[in-house]
Amino acid sequence: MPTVARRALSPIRLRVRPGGVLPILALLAVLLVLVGLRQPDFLDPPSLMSFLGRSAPVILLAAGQYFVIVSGEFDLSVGSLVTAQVVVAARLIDSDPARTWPVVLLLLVFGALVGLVNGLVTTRLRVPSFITTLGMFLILVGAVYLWSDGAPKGGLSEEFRRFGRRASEDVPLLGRVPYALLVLVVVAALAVLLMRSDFGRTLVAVGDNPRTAQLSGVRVWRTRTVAFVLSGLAAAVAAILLGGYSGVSFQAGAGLEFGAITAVVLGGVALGGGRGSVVGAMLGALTLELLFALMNFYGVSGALRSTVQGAIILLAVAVSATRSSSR
Amino acid sequence: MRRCLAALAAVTLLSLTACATDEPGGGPAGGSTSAAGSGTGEQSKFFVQADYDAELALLDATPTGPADKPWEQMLNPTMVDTSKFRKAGPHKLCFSNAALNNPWRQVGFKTMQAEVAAQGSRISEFVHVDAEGKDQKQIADINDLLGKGCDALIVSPNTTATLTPAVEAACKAGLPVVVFDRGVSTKCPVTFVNPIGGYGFGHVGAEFVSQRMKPGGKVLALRILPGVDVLETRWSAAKVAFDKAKVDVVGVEFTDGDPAKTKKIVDDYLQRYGTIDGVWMDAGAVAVAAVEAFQDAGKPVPPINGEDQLDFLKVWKDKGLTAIAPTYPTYQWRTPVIAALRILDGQQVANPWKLPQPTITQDNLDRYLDPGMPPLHYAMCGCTDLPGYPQRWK
Amino acid sequence: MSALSLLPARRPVPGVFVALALTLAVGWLVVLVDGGQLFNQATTVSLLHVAAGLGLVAVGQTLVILGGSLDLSVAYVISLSTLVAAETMNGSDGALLPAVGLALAVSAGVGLLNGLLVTRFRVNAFIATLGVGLLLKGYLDSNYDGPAGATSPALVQSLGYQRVGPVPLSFLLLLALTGATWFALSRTRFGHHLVAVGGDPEVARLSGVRNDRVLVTAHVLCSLCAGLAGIYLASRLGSGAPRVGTEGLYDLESIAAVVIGGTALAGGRGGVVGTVGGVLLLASIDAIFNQLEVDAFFKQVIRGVVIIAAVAVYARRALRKGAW
Amino acid sequence: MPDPPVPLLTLRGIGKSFLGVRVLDGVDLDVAPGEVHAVVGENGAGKSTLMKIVSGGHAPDAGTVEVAGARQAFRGPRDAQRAGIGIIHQEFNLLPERTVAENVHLGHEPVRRGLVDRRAMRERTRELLASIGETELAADTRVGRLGVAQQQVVEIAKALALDARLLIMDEPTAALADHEVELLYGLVRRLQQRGIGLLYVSHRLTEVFDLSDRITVLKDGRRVTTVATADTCTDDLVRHMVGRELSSYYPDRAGPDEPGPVRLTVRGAGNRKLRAVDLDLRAGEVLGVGGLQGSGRSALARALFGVSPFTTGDVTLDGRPVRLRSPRTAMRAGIAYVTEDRKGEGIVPRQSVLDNALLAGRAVFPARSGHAARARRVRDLLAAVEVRAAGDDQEIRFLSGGNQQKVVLARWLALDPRVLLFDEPTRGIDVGAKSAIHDLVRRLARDGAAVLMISSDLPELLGMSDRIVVMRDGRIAGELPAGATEEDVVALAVGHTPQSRTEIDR
Repeated sequence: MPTVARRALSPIRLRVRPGGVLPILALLAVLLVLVGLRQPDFLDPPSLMSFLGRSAPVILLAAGQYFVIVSGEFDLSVGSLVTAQVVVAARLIDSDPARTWPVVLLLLVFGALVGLVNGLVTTRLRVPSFITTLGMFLILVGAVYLWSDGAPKGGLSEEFRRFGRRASEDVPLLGRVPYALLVLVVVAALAVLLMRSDFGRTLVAVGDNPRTAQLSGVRVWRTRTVAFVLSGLAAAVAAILLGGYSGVSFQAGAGLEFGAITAVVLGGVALGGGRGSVVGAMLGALTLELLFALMNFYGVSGALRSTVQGAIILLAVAVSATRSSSR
Repeated sequence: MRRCLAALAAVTLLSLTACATDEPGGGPAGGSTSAAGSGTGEQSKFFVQADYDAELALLDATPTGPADKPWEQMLNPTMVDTSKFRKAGPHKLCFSNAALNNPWRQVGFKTMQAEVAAQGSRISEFVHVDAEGKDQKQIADINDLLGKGCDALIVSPNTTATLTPAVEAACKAGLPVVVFDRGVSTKCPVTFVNPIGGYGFGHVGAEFVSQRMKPGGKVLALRILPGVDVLETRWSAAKVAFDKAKVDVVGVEFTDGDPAKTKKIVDDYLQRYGTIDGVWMDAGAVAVAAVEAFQDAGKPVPPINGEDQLDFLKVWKDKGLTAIAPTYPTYQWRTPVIAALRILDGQQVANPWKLPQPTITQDNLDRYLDPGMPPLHYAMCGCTDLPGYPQRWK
Repeated sequence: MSALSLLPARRPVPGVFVALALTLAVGWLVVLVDGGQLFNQATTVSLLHVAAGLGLVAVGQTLVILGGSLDLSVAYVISLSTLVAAETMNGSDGALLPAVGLALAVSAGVGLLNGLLVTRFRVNAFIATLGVGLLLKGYLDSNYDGPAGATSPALVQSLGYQRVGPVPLSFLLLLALTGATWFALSRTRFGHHLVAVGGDPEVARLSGVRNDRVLVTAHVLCSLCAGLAGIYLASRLGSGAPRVGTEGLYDLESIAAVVIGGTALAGGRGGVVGTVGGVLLLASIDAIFNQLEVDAFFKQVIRGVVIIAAVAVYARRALRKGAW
Repeated sequence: MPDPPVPLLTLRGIGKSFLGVRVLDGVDLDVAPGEVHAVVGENGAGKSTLMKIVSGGHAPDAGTVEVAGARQAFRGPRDAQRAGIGIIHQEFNLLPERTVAENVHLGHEPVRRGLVDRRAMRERTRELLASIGETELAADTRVGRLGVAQQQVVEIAKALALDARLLIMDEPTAALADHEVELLYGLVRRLQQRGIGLLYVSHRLTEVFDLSDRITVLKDGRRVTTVATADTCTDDLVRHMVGRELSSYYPDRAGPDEPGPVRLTVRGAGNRKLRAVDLDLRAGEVLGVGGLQGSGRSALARALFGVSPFTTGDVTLDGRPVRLRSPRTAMRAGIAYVTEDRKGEGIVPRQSVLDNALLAGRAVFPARSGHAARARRVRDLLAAVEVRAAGDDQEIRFLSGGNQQKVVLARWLALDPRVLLFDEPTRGIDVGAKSAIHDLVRRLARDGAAVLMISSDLPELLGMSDRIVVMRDGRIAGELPAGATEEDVVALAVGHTPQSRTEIDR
């Protein structure tokens, strides 16, 4: 009798099944080829490294968003959170290098706190997360403008900006490796480990069927709240890198929430939860970033970009959705 | 998908057939588009040759009025009679503001508030309503203000064409209306206060950038958003300058005012073209990010224009950039209050009230660079003599 | 009570009206203390105009949300509709009807695309309508560098500025649309089927409801409402405006109004009457804060809190009802 | 009027595959007007798929469907409804937020001058309900407020509202208590008299024999046989279904010295649905819990597992007082709970078999001996309960109900529970898997676990239990020893007054 003792599944079949990373890898490969054709030196280590470095914040946000989405919720507040963090950092640091580390710590706490509030309101007050985080979005934007009188004040220290702007020089083979990329690699590794851990598996189970999870002893509300906290933390790290990369501005995080959600979905993660991998989500973000670079290289008219972006997202998601609808 | 394309095609067809003319009455459209560009593509329909010529002429004109108070100066003024609005004070001034959503408007509004405070004895009440960047709300706001017994109405329209009906309604209500920053497509306000304008701004930057680089060099134009009238006129003037100088505009990109996006764009253009010989921007918000992108890529910063924001001025000075900062001075926020009070006194005012639009150059850079002010402060605020300086602007 | 008992799900008046009454009462008092007057003619007219614009969109949004879907593309549809209408009219009254027809047709086309993506291609509504929104954004950005066209004077005078006492014509239009939608929800098969699809798509399907057709219809109607809002805005603004929809945040605000009005975001519960309550509540907050000249950013914070709190209250109520 | 020679429904050579797996293969079947045709078979035999094909939910890959001699190609449930085919689903297909009338008429609302005629809807609903003997139910009530049995009535009215000529009943009694089943019997007879043909799918062979005229047995997607009910018996039928004798249906009960000390005591416990519950559960015994749907049986299990905890009274476990506030505390105390709603609360459908089996352990108990060791242990358990799957990384939703249940069992066994609460452990599970689960339950008791088992299936309850408590109206109505009869249980459950219709919402 065939029992589960048999573990004879080919790895290929594993990956093509819905939620796998193969489709996004294919899309990424196509874009890479297109970039390579137009701009061969883009694929040289130095420029590739700097591309990865500058994409790091968005990829981190996608990873954070993944935790929330796979557990069956949404986080629309991350963009405004990034903006708030950057503005807060500038005002608190006020160009004083000595305050860099305390402020970094404070930002992480602040990010976690916002995530905690999102999570608790969603799980304990049973407000759909779409609404909770939409409300949080409005609150954060309003509050940060209010607090800074409509114009960011102070400034970021060079030490703070180092994380997002500078690189570790003279690395063998690769040359310059941006600190942002190092941070990304570390966080990505942590995210992958987390998703393989008991917590990660439980998180996906919660997104798949919260009732079952609850009756199996999972504290669903806690798990989901932790997902929101992780998203807030990811937003904090992203804000630190982004603030470093580009400096203070109210535009720092604008629209990033939709970007992150799009990236996650592009990476094969199901909205509504229960399916998809964090690697897919991060690859989705990388693909989007590559798409933007590609449009720069091909000189797609600035105004037409959103059309191209919209078309590609719709096409990719529609193709994968119709393919996986195996009913 | 096909249906969508069909729908889009229908709309395109429609817009091609329908947008040939525009409404009459002094609006920006209706002028010739003779300056159809060559290197930078077709000229925007915002471009009006006559206005362009007039603005460029104003750049060299000598203003009348006190030299140390540019916000009270006028360029080539045509005075209008206002005696019918004469009224005993103190007055209730009402202000319908398009938005407060960027540092320029913030600095401007603080300057205006300070001006109101400075004129405290003559103003009994100052009502301010923020339309949050929404045309629809501003129309409702203006209507709302009409019911509040204002003595004069100041409007900073969110969009030129769309606010026209509301402003007309306000004029009909019989109170003096002062419009500033963006105009409206009607002559009914008592005066329209603004600096020389977008053509002047765009021209000064583009001319500088194209003169300081080698002929035929590559220029990257960085714009904030499409479809904002003030910014469109800046770009259309820059286009004329670039085409005249025969430089190669390799890209016109929209940054959404997002420094991160700006850096990525500059980065990719550097990679694509190897070098960029000049950068032109329609607003200074992301100038520093553009400069950083060159620095981070290890390339020299080419001739560039920014605006009078202090962070840019500081980088300019510290790094010794080849730069220029045309301005759209925030001191113009003082003028409407002054104008309104003069109107209520029955004094003549200029209409349009054209303010000078100084340019910050290498020569006068130090005069404007005040390290004590916040990085996003606008140097050209004309606010140093106002009550509460500098604390109010910090 | 007889009229109320006809409400689709036989629910009591949504709590939003209680909140609205309270807000207005408190607001009136505070404004009075501040030395102002909340209910003067000009303010009321302004309030109702703001409500009309948002309301027209929100009524359509209610339909898709009731059906368990969502439309994030409405802001762009509004902008597109203002442009189509204003450019076709081109300042003449003669082209009024064709222009309105064309604007609505284009909007309906977008709705159809949304609907087909959601049903045929099984794209999550969030992503589908976000993507369609991006398509439209690109079209608008690359073809328009500012307001274009001119609305027919007749339309400006009627829909744009005409009013009956303190009530603008546009608000009456909203009331009429609300009534029609309410009627459609409670008295047509489409309405019954829509609520069923939102409540449980599988149940609806097995009961013989053609889910896809119902959802596509809802999306088309939603876009039509957005198109109508666009025509109204064109009549207010006197021309087409490529950014009016996004600047007005009509996408997120319409969703907020719908959920404040007691419609469940997941679909299947709620109604259009509550949505109008939600719209009026948001508009009243606007009006009160305008009178008090409170910072717009503070208002935004309040708005965020109100949205969350309102939905939390509904969630609590649903929980207390128990059983399901 | 004499029956026409043409059958109401004729299926010829129906075939259907999902993802390359053949689910149905060349199935023939016909139903005459006024006939009750039962379809039986193990889970995964293809009954549900066949019913979905007849009712338009799926399109067949091969074969033809004829209704009253006319060939049909249904594109959806709507087409099937038009052809006069109605279906009563196993799971309720009702919208809790809508009224009874709206639910009954969903998909075919009466229309007058283009508008839904609400009055006609209400009246017709009232008539329909009256025709099946239900007069108390108001047409305007929200379905979400109704109890389970009343919802079943609505479900039946909904099917009848279509003037169906052929009615499919897929496990119609699954959620019904016994006296309600009687009502259903009467209803079926009445429908028969009206000349309506019925396709009756059920696991309960008693019902099949009571009601049907003919029986078709499906096995592995093929038709094994079709026999007249009068010409067959239970043993034959079971042999056809599983290919073995009925004999060892239930494992032996506990011997006299097997039940050990009292493990769990409940004293004067209650909550919103339970009152003054006193209960002792011994190690090594299987305690059966009987009663009508809504009598508090499930509420008892859910209170013991901390899902809806007791608000009054005391519970002790192995002599120590415990407070079972949440599933976690219950699990920590050594209690496990197999829910009756496997799809809704038993599995995480899109996760792998292994992840499903590891779920509870991961959630509550850190892996002390390492993750690898725990996974190995769970794999062994999966093999021990004989889960049939393509691999332990297959998504569980592709498994049959019985195999899903075995995975759920493995999940709990991995925790070495001292007390096991089973709520309808074999509902909707094929005969083969059923007896495997029965064996397992007994083995667990023999190994020293205390087992509490809720079942609506009286033979199962009587066959498995060492003792039986019967619940009524949230209280324990009485206790019966092993060897009690079905009549004893029913008498306690209904409190000697037949047709007591008190319902407590689940």
